[in-house]
Amino acid sequence: MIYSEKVMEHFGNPHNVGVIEDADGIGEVGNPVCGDVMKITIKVDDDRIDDIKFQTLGCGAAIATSSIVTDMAKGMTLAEAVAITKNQVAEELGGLPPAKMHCSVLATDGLKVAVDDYLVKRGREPIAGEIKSSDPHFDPHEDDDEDHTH
Amino acid sequence: MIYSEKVMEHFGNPHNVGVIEDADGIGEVGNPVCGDVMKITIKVDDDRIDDIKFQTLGCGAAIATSSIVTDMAKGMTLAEAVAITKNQVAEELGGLPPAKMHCSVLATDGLKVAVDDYLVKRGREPIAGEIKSSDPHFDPHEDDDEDHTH
Amino acid sequence: MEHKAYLDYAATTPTDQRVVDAILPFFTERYGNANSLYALGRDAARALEDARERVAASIGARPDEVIFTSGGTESDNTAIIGLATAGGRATGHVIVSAFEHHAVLEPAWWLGKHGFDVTELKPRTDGIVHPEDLAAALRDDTVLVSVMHGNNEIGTLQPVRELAAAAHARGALFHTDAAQTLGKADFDVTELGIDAASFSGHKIYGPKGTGALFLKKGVRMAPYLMGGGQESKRRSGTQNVAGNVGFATALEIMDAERPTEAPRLAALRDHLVERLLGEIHYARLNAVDAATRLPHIANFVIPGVEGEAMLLHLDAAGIAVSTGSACSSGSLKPSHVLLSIGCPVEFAHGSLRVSTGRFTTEADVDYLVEKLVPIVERLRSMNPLYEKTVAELVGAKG
Amino acid sequence: MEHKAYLDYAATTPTDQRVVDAILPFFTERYGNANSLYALGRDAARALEDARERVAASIGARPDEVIFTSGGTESDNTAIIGLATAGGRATGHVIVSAFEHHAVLEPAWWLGKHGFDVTELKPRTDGIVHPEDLAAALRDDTVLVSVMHGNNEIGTLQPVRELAAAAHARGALFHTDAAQTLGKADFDVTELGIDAASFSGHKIYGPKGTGALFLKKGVRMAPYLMGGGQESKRRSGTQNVAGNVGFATALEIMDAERPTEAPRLAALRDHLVERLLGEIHYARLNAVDAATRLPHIANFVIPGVEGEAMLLHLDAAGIAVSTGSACSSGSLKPSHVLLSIGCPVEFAHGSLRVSTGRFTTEADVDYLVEKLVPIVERLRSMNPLYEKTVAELVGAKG
Ligand SMILES: Cc1ncc(COP(=O)(O)O)c(C=O)c1O
Ligand SMILES: Cc1ncc(COP(=O)(O)O)c(C=O)c1O
Repeated sequence: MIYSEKVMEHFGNPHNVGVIEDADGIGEVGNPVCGDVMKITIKVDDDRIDDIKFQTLGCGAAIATSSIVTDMAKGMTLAEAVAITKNQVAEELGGLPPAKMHCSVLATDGLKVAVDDYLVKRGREPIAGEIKSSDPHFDPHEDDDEDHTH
Repeated sequence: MIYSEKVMEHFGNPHNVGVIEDADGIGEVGNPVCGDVMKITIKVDDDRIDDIKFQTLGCGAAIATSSIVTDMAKGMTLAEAVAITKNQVAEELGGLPPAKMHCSVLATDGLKVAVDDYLVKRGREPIAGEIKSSDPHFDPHEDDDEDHTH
Repeated sequence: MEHKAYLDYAATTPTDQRVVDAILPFFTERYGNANSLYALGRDAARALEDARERVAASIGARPDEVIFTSGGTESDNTAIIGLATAGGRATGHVIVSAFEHHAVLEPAWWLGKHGFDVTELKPRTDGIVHPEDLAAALRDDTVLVSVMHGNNEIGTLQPVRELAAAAHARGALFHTDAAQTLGKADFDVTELGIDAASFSGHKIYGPKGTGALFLKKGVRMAPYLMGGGQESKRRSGTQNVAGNVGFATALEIMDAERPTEAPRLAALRDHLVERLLGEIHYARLNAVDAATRLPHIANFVIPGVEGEAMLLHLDAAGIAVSTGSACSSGSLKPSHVLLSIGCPVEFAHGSLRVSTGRFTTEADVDYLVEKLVPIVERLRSMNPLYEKTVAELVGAKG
Repeated sequence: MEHKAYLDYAATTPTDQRVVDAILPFFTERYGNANSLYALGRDAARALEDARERVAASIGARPDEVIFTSGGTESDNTAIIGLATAGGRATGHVIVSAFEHHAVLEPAWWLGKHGFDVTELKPRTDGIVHPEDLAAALRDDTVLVSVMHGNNEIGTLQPVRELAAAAHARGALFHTDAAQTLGKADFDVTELGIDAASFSGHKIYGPKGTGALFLKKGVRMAPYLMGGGQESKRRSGTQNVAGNVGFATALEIMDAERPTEAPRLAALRDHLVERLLGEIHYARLNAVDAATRLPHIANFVIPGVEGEAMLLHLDAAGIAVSTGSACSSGSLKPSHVLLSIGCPVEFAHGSLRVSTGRFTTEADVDYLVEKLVPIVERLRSMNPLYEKTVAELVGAKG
């Protein structure tokens, strides 16, 4: 399984790492038992994402997708941000190995949860819908071949 | 499967090849369907094998065992000749591959049939007993590994 | 001994020096495990996938349709058992031709002992499995048909495309053992319309212990070697990167040289047949009526001699050939291939397979005939039944 | 990047140059098929039998008890399925330890789906399968027990002799997967009293795609690869003479160097454990209580980091290690080995296996620790749950 150059770039030097202390919205998804946990904090201004930071415990793809999704979302309207799909994330990274596609779901999910958190805190209607934060949201892929330690 | 040097010597330059025209006894064993046929002709003098010749259609071991058994039998009494065992033949050749042990039976059988043929023709009792000439007389060996063409 | 002539290329081939050169870096430098994530592993994975793409390109397949194995035998075992038992299937009808290599026959027999019904379909005396005969043998419950592309003993090429179509018409999968044909005859999986095919590296100047299995995308197969899930879960075991690179390189050389090599070998074969039949009485070419045959294999029956004895005498003259006589097995059973095409048992014991290859010259072939003539004479003179045999042969002819 | 450190010898090893030298003649010169009768074939057969004798001598077996295979996976598959189903047996009880390699587990599961009853026996938290536990799991109908000699992830050495005795006391056969231990720990089949054992060439500086199976004389086993009947009918397929010679040569080198190499690697390991545990907070050595362990493997849990991320950062520093985290599989399942010894799932994701070998120096190990410390710090700083994790760890300690 080989990562694209873009994935390795974002993994090696992830953008927007950290926590916004006085965040307007917080999204936390994943589960340490699954090995992937992501926390996104956002600052919102005029329904646009003004600032965004993430923390991720996870594999190379999890970190890279977290990094790219924050890049993508920064400056977007909330509606645009929650519309980002896992395939767009993967595309932006020059592709992901099939077995890693679920990581891009983690990133988009984190973003959605943060946006809805912001909206709900403001007493508004959530727009992203319910995210089961511990659900890995993917079909175990048939075509991966790195199952075991040798 | 590798033949001993002695087998290869006898195979390459077999002793006592041919047919004694006015033979006293003739032994023909084997079967072309099995791939092994041996004919032994003997001259007998005073119940001793005075001369002996063979013809053999068969594999390297069949030819080598034919050759060595005629060497061994020459000069022996009839009783001694029919007492030659397949193991003695194999030993005399420095061993035979397990899958080839049946060939030494062919050679001793041929000799036995020739001796009995001589005795019966003289109105005497056969001493070797009945040989089923088409019976390969061996247990297909479990330990051979050259079954098939590659 | 002055001259040496290796004429058993169908048994195995030397590894081409260019293949060795391609392999070498993978021993001491590029030695990563292709399943490891770090640079050395990724490098190995890239080399492996590159080899896969090259094999796929040669046979007209997609890279993910190529599974690397340890050789023709493993590929055959995997295909026969894996296709028949895919998805947990435990019953059904399987057809294999009667002159398959034992690497196909034995797994078929295994299936026969484990719930499946197995038919051994006979080729005709021309050494060809005729599509009409397959059509007649197919049943509604036939799940798998396996007929080899080229026979390893008699060199006949089978009408695989028509056979596969016949199998498919009745809903059965079709596998072909192409160990003897890959690189030696045109082989395109799409054109042939097959579901699976077996290949062996050491028959094409690649390393021993290498091979591949073509498995058409979407065709279900139970993996045979199970474990770490390598080869997309279809064949476990740490991949032999060096060997697979060698296999791919060997195949590319075969493909590049075939346009000149195939006609060269066919001409050598025709020359051999003409000389040998001309100089050895009663000798016959097996499967003489075959419409299609491989360029590199000729199989003769030489009545009145036994194969191993002939082979050993030729060996003493520095000549390497093989014989279908299986006297060496202790079973006294002659070649099942020759018997399947109607060769009488007593003649099958005197068969001679000559197979040529990259380094064979006309001088080699001439040297064989030259040495063979007196050997046959000598062995016949030692055969107590030779006169009877000749009488029968002449009688049969008259 | 100045320094490079390959620290994944348990995954695979470079082929030793001396092994390559021993192999080379078999590609282009001594290329005969070991089953052919003529001189070139006999030469190959002699080389093959010589290799077999050398392997047999190393493990205290008879030459005819050694079967060459394509690797550890094939050996394991053959042993598990071949021993269980010998003589056509279709039912019975099979015990395998829960932390076997998948090359053993998968065939055991296959048996479980085909009429057999399979027990996965857990090791204790010390990473050892205790003979009392095996004794308790054995039944009157147990036909086969398989417990690996040395675990490939955590490096614990199993009491195979006692385990085999326990199995035999109840009439069961005993197989051990020695892929990780051959050449690295004492291994004598008679002393261990085992019926079968699996070996892999690429773990001992031999070529990938090579291996062997020890099968005790008189023990019945159904062959797994079927066909031409090579390896005394126990493993079909044209033998990889070059590879087998390489395997034997590699093993001889292991044996010759072990007296100095084993203590050297054990000292390196102890040095690594001390430094790593000293410099990385909360790091733990897995199976720390094991009474016996291999000299070349150390497995750590580093709470608060994920294995693959750690591995990729180390890779960027030129360091090759492995992780039990199987995030890469898409299954999100962490190492079954770590779970079997009671490692919590969330920590199993952060495991680090360091395995050393012939070319490892103390500088490599020091370099690893030096690079690892900031990587762990950085990853922990990116972990949204790290503070919570530490609180839990400290709580658990207190
Ligand atoms: C037609 C055919 N199938 C299968 C095989 C077996 O291949 P391998 O020797 O690579 O196991 C051979 C050669 O031995 C063969 O000629
Ligand atoms: C313990 C163990 N068994 C079996 C295997 C499989 O061996 P191979 O890679 O030769 O198929 C390995 C290594 O991958 C191993 O570590």
